[in-house]
Amino acid sequence: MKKHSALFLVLCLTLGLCVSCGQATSAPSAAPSGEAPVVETDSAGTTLKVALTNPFSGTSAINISNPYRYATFSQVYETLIAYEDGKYVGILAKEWKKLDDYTWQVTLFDDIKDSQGNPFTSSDVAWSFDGQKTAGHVLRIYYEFGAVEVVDDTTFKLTLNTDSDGAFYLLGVQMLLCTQKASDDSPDQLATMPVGTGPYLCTKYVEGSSCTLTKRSDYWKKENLPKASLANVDTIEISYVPEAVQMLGTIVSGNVQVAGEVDMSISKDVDSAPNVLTKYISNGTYNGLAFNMKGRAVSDNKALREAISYAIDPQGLIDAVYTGHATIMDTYGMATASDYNPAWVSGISYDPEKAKEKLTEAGYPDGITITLVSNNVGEDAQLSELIQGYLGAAGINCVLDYVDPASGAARLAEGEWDITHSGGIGVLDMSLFWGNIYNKSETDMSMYFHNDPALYEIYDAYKLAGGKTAENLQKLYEYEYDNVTWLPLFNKHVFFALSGGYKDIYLNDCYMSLPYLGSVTR
Amino acid sequence: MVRYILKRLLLMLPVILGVIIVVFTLLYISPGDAASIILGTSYTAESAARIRETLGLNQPYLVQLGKYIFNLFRFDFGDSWVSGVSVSSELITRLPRTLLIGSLSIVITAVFGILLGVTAAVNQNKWQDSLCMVLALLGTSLPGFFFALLLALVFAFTLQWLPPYGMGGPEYYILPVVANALGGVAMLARQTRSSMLEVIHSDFIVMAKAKGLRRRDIIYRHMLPNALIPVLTTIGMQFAGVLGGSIIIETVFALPGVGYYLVTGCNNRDYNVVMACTIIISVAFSLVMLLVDLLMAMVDPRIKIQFSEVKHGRGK
Amino acid sequence: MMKSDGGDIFLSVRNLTVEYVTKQETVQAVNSVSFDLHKGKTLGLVGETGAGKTTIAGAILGVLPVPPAVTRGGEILLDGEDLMRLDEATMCKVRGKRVTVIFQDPMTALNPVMTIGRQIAEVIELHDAVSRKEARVRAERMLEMVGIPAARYDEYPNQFSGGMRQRVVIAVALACNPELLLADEPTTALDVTIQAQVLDLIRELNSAKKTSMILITHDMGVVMEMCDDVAVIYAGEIIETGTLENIFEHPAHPYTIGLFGSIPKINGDSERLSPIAGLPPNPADLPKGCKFHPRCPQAAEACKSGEIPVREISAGHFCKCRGKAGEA
Amino acid sequence: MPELSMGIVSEPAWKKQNLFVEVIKRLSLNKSAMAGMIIFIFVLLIAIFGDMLAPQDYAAINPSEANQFPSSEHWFGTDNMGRDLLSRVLSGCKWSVLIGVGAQLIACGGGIILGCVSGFFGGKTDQLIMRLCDIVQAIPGVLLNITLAGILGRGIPNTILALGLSGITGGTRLMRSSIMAVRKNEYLEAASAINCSNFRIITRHALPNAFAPMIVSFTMSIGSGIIGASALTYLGLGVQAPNPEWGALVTAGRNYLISAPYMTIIPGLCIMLVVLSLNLFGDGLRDALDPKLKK
Repeated sequence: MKKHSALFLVLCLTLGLCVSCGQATSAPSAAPSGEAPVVETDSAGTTLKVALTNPFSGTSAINISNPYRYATFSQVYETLIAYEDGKYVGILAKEWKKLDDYTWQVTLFDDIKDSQGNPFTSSDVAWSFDGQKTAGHVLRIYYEFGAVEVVDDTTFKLTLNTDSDGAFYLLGVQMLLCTQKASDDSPDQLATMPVGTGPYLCTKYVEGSSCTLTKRSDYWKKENLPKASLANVDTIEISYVPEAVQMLGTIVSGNVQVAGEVDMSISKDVDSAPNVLTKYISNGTYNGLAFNMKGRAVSDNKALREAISYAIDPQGLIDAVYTGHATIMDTYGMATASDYNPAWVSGISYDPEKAKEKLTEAGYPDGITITLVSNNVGEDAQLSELIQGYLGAAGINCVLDYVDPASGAARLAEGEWDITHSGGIGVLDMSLFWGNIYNKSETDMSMYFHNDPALYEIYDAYKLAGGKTAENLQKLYEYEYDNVTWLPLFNKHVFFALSGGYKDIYLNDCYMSLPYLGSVTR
Repeated sequence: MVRYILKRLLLMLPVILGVIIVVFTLLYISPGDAASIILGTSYTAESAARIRETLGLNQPYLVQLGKYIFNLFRFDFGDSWVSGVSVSSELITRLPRTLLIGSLSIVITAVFGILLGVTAAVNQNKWQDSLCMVLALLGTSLPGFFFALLLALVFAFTLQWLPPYGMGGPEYYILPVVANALGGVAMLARQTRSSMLEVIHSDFIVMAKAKGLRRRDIIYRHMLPNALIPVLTTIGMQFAGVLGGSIIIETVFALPGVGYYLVTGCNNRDYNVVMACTIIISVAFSLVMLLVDLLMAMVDPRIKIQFSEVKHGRGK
Repeated sequence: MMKSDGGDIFLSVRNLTVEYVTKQETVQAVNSVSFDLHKGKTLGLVGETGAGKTTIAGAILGVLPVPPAVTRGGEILLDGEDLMRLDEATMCKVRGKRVTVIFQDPMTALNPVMTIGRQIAEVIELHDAVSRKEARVRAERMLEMVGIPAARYDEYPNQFSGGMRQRVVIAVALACNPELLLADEPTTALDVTIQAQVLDLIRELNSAKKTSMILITHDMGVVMEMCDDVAVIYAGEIIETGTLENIFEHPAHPYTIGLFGSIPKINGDSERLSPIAGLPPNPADLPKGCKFHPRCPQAAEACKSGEIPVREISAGHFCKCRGKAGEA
Repeated sequence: MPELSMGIVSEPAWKKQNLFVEVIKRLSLNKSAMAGMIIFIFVLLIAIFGDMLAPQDYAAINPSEANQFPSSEHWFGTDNMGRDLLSRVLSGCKWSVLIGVGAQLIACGGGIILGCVSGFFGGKTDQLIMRLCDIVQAIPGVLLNITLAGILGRGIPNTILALGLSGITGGTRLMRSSIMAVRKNEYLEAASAINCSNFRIITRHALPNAFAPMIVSFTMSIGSGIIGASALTYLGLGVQAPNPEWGALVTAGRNYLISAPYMTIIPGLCIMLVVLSLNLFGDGLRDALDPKLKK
């Protein structure tokens, strides 16, 4: 008996191996026969199965405002306004106007109630804003936020440290709000069970694995709902699938109808899968390379910076790391910024020959060694490998200095590096773009150690109240065009797959293009 | 024997204290801190300093350590600095998952490991032997995620028998357990084969045959118990590895367990998470090692005597 | 070939041949050995170490390690039933029930991780299909019979001395009242005083249960004390067989004579022993003709080749020798 | 007085067969051990001359040729950045062998020393060493690595040290258990009876009889050592890109298991080759060293 059981085991293992190898080489488009199961169409009792890549840790409004975890609960918590088809639409805010350069007055809808029935008033807005600021936040915008002054239950005054409209709109679109009472009632301040004013309430939440949202019958907003407040399906079952190959299998086998933030490495296989609709949408982020402007070979040697810039092929980076799904960024700024001018073109494009010329012009005919500081995981690591390869081809020996996220910022602050990855999110106006690069607001010098008095003369003029003029912006562009302290590379896309008969889903354009899951349509 | 067990349980306290001190020092001297994770790209000196102040990271080493141990006595594991979720509630949900997957996969590892090892040893230098050897080698040379994804591809997506990931009824646990067990089978099979070969040529095996026992009884009643010592130690060590949870299994099958929680905790320098996980692991680990020693004594009387010796000093 | 006076022959072995085949060489351990054993009698198998005695016992019981060992031919008839032709399942029923064995080295013959009681009870349960409790009772009785207090049922082999362990081995061997007991140098590893006790014990138990026995030894003293018939074996062949009296009083084969020459006699006056010259032949390439001729003082040209006939010197006394000793 | 001949024909004094020659002779008889040794020598050659053999520079990227299946031009195909996998495997060989064997040498070396001491002496020393092992084994490998990376800097040395240290506890337990099983045998008491020093008893008598599990553990854990290093690489701690260490190659192929399975399978098979050769040789060595095992 013993011999046969061992044989049986061995047989089924080897069989499994052959089946899967056979299976693996031909893309699993030969998934089970027939079309993926179509979910019945009438709205009563519809269930939407969603797969997302980023597991969760903490469901309080503060935590979710950090990016990458927004998609799941942006139906449970709501924001003041939303950005739809190029214009701002009020969700919690009925109307808003700018009193003077630094203060805005906002009026809320009345009778807003969260899923526990607690009324949502201006004091809750003040409480949420203060909570986000003290907890510290990944988005630089939170340093532009000053204070909230409650006028009455439905109106409040919001003062900012900057006169840029974009700052107000970004805060309005991005910050998730909840009632103070709900937070106080919850044993751990909504850390494991979210309660918000949105169209859905969370009925089941398993940390890092899955959660279920069900449509609220008592949703306060009744008419002319913006897309962000739609609830086209009754229950949404979200499961987190961190592994790319599992995500591919799930999409192709029709287990899920919506797959969000999918890893680009499997895009070719999902494209070729039958009855699966793939969407690649710019996710409102920009990526580039920043130079260390103090005390390094690149700091005061423009030709060297140009040599490095010419040596890198953005299209090569896009093809290798994002399988072609990203667009080259050849201008300073983003189309989503209200005061963006497409004419601000970057003077640099991939030209290996010119790179070598500039290298000799910079005084290093036989090459130089520079240090690239980068995160040690995921895309940043791959991008660094590629950049090292490209620079190597141009005769620039690039040493990779990997840091893990926990010690990244401190490592940059030490200044022992030449180039690093630099990027940003949500550019609703150009002050956010230039602020991120020159960033003089928080400390006397930016993270990239700019200290050119000519630069700060232009930048301070632009920062002054009323300084947000086209000429000041043009001067900033011309300074960067001349000095090449920051090299634009590409704008990333977010990758969505829809199946089971669903055709479209509305995305939060200015914030990582994360999906409003309730807005999915046939 | 009971005195020996009590002595070992008492010895666990210094071990746990040792673990706390060592791990805390490692966290303290490792570069980077939780503030950079919380602030991310908008890291500035002032905001980082403010967060370190609130988290108490600026206090001297001994004060922080003392405070942590003081809280420990009040069974307050504190909250995760990054997610704000209380560590103890998090562990209460994650530990059973890891232990369930871990212990089930150890059972499978033991069964298949010993089965393969015995088949290889009994048919030494025949085709079964080399087949088991190659299978065992496959187990150690290809990483966990390769087998995990293979299983998911075959049984979840192609054959659609089992759910590919996530949590729910018992069927959700089948694939992760098998994937987790495959790695261990290789080492155990080889270890069993090697210690079986040592026993196969002994006289009492010929004696057992002379008694008229069937081949199978001889193997399982006489050969295996004698070959178990190194096998038991290997199983014990593998179980210890399993306690830390397997990051690969937890990511591939989206089953949040202690492994993923601990690694993210370390990466985020989330002191409370790392300390709590390591304490739980070291307690569970000491218990497992005690169990292994007792099992060894039960299986092999020669070792049992040494244990009774241990009670009254070093006997000859 | 060997006919004795037709008494009730219990076991007869006919031209048993066994070889050990390994990559390096092939060893002819046993070359067409034949002998008989009568019911209730004890046959002594005598010869130097490496002559193939243990292989014969192993072949009878069918416990030879198969990869190297190959039984070329011959029959082993137990009550007329040829054990060589039995399939493994039925052979398992024979082993331990009808035929059992006592090994030479008690230190390694017992399973170190199983209590001695269990090792005895195991064979009882296996063959007599009795309940565990009943098997324990019988095992305890066996322990008492071999002189070990039943209270020590649950102790382990390493808690016993060599002599005591051999008693346990005997208890295991005789637990199911076997018809044939193979004793492979049972007392060689023991010191003299214990040896005597063990031999008395075996004789007593055998006579009580009328078990016939093949006693393998190189100690002529033990043969004298225990055996009824004797078969002298040399280089895998039986060269002389007969009753105890035949062999001891008037040995015929030069080798047997030489064997007796090397035993010190208490009453004998010769102060120096006369050993047999040379060493036993290498089993891998045995000499032609009579295997003993290189060391045989009376070796003649004829002995060096050809088939050596077996002559019956007197009733039941056979000798395989071509020389003049054959007639005496 | 006639010369007293005790019947032993005079033979040349039994030539003192030097153990080493004896072991080599036995090893050469064992075909599989020889096969193992030859494969391992082949691997060592690749490790030494890998860079020269590599057809292309292992770090040369050209995205246009990304994810190509093994073809005549690229024997092992190309990875997602268009780098030639064959040259990466060839030049990565030395790092993998270094990590695999290096970490295990530390683990088994330390394991043998501590295991013998605690297994042989028992009592207080045994408890002390075992409790130290409990402490070290409870430390999460990732944290140990982060800190070592912080102190020693990233890359191979700290990976080898981290894997080696965590491996020591395993080796110690294994050695201890087999020493304890052997400890009670008479030959050890006999050895101490003729006044051998404890060190000599352990190394000459206890160790050779308890060595088999260690050889198995050494040869088998090399594969898992390399894979363990690759797990650290996946977390960004172990070997730093673009080092083409086999474990890193296997991990890099993780997402492409369906569209480009060869990216994981080929380096995996190379690791298996190393482990196979050492296993065959290890088994042969153990049989040659172990007099009891009759061929």
